[in-house]
Amino acid sequence: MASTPLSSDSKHGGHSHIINPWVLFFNMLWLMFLLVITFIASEFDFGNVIINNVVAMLIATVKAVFVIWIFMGVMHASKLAKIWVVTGFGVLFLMFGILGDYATRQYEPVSGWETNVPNNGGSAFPREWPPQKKPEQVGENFRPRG
Amino acid sequence: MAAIASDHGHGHGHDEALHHQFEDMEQQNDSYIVGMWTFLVTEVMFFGALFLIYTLYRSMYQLDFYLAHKVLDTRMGMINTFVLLFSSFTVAMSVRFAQLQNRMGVLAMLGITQICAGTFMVIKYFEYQEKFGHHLYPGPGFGSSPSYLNGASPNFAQLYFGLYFGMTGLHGLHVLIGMIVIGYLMAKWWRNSPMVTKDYIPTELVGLYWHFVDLVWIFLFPLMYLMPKP
Amino acid sequence: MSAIPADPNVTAVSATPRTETNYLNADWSIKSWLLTGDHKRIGILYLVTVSFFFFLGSIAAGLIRYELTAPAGFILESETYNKVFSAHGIIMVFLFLIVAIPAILGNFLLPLMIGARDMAFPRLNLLSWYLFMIGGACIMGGMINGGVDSGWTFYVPYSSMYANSNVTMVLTGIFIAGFSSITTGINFIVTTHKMRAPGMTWFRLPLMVWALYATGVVIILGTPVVAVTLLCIIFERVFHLPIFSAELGGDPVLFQHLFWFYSHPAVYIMILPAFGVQSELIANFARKRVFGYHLIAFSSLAIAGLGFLVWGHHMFISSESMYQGVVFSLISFLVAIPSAIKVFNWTATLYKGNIRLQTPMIYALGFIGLFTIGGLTGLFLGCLGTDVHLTNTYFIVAHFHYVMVGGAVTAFLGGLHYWWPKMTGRLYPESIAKWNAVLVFIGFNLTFFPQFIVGFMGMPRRYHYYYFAPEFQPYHIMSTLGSTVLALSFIIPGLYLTRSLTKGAKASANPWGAHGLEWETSSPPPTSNFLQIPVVLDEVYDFDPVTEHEQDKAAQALEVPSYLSNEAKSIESEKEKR
Amino acid sequence: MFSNFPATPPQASSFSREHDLIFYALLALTIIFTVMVGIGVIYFVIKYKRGSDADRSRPIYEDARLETAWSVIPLILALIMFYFGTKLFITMRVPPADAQEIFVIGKQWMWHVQHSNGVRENNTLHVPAGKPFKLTMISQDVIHAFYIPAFRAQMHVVPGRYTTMWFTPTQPGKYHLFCSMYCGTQHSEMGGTVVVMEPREWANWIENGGQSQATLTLEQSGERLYKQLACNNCHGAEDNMRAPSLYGIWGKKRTLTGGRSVIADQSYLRESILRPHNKITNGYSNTMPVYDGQINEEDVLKLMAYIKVIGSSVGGPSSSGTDTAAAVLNGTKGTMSPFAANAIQYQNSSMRRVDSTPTTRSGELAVNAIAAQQEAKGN
Repeated sequence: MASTPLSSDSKHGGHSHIINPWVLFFNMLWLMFLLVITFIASEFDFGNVIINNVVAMLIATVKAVFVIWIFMGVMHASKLAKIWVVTGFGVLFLMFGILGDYATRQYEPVSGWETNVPNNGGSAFPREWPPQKKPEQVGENFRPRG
Repeated sequence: MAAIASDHGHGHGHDEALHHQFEDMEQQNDSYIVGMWTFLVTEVMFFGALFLIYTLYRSMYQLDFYLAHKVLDTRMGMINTFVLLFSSFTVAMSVRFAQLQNRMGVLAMLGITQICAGTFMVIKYFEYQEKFGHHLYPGPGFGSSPSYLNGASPNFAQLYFGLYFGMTGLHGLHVLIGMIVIGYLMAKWWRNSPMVTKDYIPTELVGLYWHFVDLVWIFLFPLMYLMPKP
Repeated sequence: MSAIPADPNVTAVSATPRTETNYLNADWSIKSWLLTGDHKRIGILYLVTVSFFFFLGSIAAGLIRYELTAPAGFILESETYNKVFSAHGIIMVFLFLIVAIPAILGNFLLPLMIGARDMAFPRLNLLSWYLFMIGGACIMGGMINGGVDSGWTFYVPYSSMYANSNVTMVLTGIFIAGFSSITTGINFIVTTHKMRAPGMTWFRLPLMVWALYATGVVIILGTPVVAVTLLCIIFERVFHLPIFSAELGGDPVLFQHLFWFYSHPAVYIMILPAFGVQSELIANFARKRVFGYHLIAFSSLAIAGLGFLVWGHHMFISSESMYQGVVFSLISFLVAIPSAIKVFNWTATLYKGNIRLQTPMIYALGFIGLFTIGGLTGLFLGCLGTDVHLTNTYFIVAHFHYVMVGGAVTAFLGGLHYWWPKMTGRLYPESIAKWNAVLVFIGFNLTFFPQFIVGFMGMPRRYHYYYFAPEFQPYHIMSTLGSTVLALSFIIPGLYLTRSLTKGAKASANPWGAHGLEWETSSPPPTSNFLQIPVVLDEVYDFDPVTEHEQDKAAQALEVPSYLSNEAKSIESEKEKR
Repeated sequence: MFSNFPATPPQASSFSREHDLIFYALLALTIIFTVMVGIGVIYFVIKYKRGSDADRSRPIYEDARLETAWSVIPLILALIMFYFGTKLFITMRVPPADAQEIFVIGKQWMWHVQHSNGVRENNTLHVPAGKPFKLTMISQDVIHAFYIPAFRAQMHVVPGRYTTMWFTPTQPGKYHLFCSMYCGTQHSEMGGTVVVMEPREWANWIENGGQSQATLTLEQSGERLYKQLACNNCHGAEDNMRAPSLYGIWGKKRTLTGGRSVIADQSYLRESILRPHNKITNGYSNTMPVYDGQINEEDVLKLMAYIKVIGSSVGGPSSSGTDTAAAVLNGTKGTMSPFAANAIQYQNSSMRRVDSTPTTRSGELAVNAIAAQQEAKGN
């Protein structure tokens, strides 16, 4: 049994489905194409920094899905493996709920002065911006605080 | 509990690749695949936490991160991505050859993968060297060549480079571990060990791991190298 | 009650004949132990090492309690005190609680309960023990080298910038021990999915297996997060990579988010297996199927799932957004419900049972009481308004000790007694064990109940001195007195269980007359667990209290103690000879 | 319970009552459920103990209605508690607009509090009853937590970001202030007292720069001491039978009994206060008591400062020289720079009462003292 190629013994190998090499090859080409798209998209302005980021991440996600689905063979894997893949990314998504804290902090009805500084993420250290107005800082490691 | 003896004990005891605790190869293969996937899920969570930290800080300090990221060489990142994608393909092919028990095919494909991994690490080395040369490694001497900061706040740029070195470093460590594991696997194939030749699963598991390394890079590359202008 | 807690149908039920070679005496060489792939031997290895760590952690606990009897301390410096409580926390959480029930009882029982020859990955299982040992050695190394004083929570920036350099070593140890848990978790999940005996459907699984499965899921999804979070501190300390550094604009609160994203589910890693043990004990000593089996099974999974959604309730006052606080509080209240269901179901299982008050059952009943208090006081802390006052005080210390010690440790002791005959093939002395179980309950309440009061009064946790608040002292003295009783009640089982290894009566395959695949094989089981893989045909916990009671009655009428089977009789006479 | 064996923290803020109501409601729930489960367990164990003749027929294994009941009833109770707890929490997190702001800095291992008018204190917090206060807090090093059990108020103090808490004290008294977030070696000693004062008392306190009474200059306290020790009974504005007047004495030549003469300088005055019998002014007898061992050096310095003021005036109190003295004593400080005045005040800090805080000493006034020095140097 062990001497015969596993492919001929479907019962033995269980889910050991052998993928057509051309599928793998075209998948690679497709991924490389998407990579070029990623690069082009990063140069292109869709009008909004959020949209730009979302587009970049969407393309990356599509790439990831193709790697998982075809290269990693989830396409032919058992249902259990599929469930685990989904669970893993699902809980990862849950973990990003941590960001909800930072997103909602600015709406807290506390009359603090840190909220007056936009885009500072609640950090008490004010950022000096724009930088071009600043004098040249040579050899200085840290910008003075406050 | 009224249990009766099962009639299928070690039915396949003669199969060299079958471990004693399993009933048959199907159960064993399935177990290994599921086990590997659960392990990969832990890896997803492992890198996921870092991605979370990165997402948060980048959303806080978008402009500084954007300015700091300009130092990175996108060409090198692109080349590395191509290399990793190609190595993913060769690993997938090696799994295919393992299923077909084509020993030379597996060795050739894994060999190419090793070369790709080596190329990746060499490019990474040059990238790191450049950053060190520009005093962009976080710590006391950070930013002593301010022109390389492109006007980003040295504090926030330090956060960016901290994450850059942390995440790409951990990814690089995974590549290194992958190289060692693939090397071990190649040695097994080279010596015609029944552990790999009679059973494609070890090759498949290594392949899954390698794809995961690729997967991490697929996200790292656009996040680190290709930031849209805020 | 006789020293042999036997059952009328012991010999009738044990299908597998007793074999002379078992997993313990198969090979005596040290190498055979250190290179074993046998889940039972790995379980025993864990038992030995974890007991050692529990001993160390308890000494630290004793020091803390002793020191706190005086408002200004009298044996330790503040710095030493901080190192002692950190050592207590780190050892107890990472080297005892997370490992105790899953790695000792879980490793030993999971394949036996589902009718498998071994775990799915025996070598991985052994690796997990070695990782645990390396991790433990690193942690111990850091402590011997001078100790860490950052507490087990390692909050930044204290741990990353202000604590001494031993933190790096201890964190490395925890990181490695984390991978030990991960490998155990992978093994549990794959084993439960793939290694079940024919006929062992999901709803024939003992509740212990359900609990271990849920534990595995939590380990897999949670542990890597804390691993990488702690790794970030190592990065910060060793490689100067600023990740949480507030000076550079990083956020120390983010560390807490990531830390509790694991460490809250980690609480369920500790308590879920305890639920499993508890269900086994209650069912087998009430001689009755667990009430609401499905609900308990699903509530295990519900707890595992919801456990990932409540990490923020550790951070209500740590500058977390108010809105998120409200959401987390709501989910925390919801997660209390599956736990409440379990308590009610265990109580209802007793109804119309045929209850035997043996040692494991006393532990199980104690568990119900302590866990009820521990769980309900959790509501005080999940409730936003009261949490503001009670968090970071002794109230929270008392609360989680009620859950962790009153819950997990009590269940662990109960489970250890229950499966002791299976693990060692020997019986422990029943009467002393029974009284000791009562002692644990009393000592525990004496120790931790006063802490609720002193916590409500506002005594912050991790305080060395309280000379400025002498009103706290009476409660600390009570607590220390209780802890002496508790310490005694932990030493006694150590002694009699060790003694029983050589002096104890030989156990039959099923000394409790219990139900479950692990009792089908001999005690101790052979290396391959079952001579032949069993096929499961009947339902889980298939007891019949009515018939049993009638049999008892009939036996009483004949004035022959029914539980003295021929085998047990022979042991009895042997004892008399001695 | 007993006053020396308390089991509850004092209620001293507007949150305390509501908090305790929720706490006791939860406590009641806890007791009810624990007793219920406890009685259930004990009853079942006794009734269905092995060998008992209880009816065991038709046992139930699953009962959807029962299970729903004990899932839903706790759920409803939990949601009720959630509602009240959340309501209180939101109140605690939303400071009223009229709350007065206090700034708190946590550092290893002390609390540094700054009131909005610049008064600083360390490890204490003085607040009046009946007025809302908002604390804006930040840490200099690690995470701390500002915790006042009597107020049921607690909040982390984080480096790099401001956190806020607020409260309205209600009950005057002294309460514990703790750092409840572990912060290092002396964590347990990072704390102090919260003093809740009557509003008027507090107004006085804050007005006087963090002391119950206005600070006195060295001269003023010397004057007080001069009267306290009854020096003025004999050493009045004019020479009299018992003793010579000290007005205008400073730097003058004094003739002693026996014909010797001395200049009335600091060392003479000091000796005359402590051991008056050594140098008795001509024409007077040795009637002054010996103060050596009776008053300390600090008091001597104060007296000296006062005597210097009155001694520098010419003639009696009505003469022009005393104007300066009166000006100094009344705190108008004449031509002194404000820095110098502060410097005097700084020197004088030992007069402070016990509830004054070290930072006042080392804080603003000290800074001004240094400034005065520098000013003098510059001149």
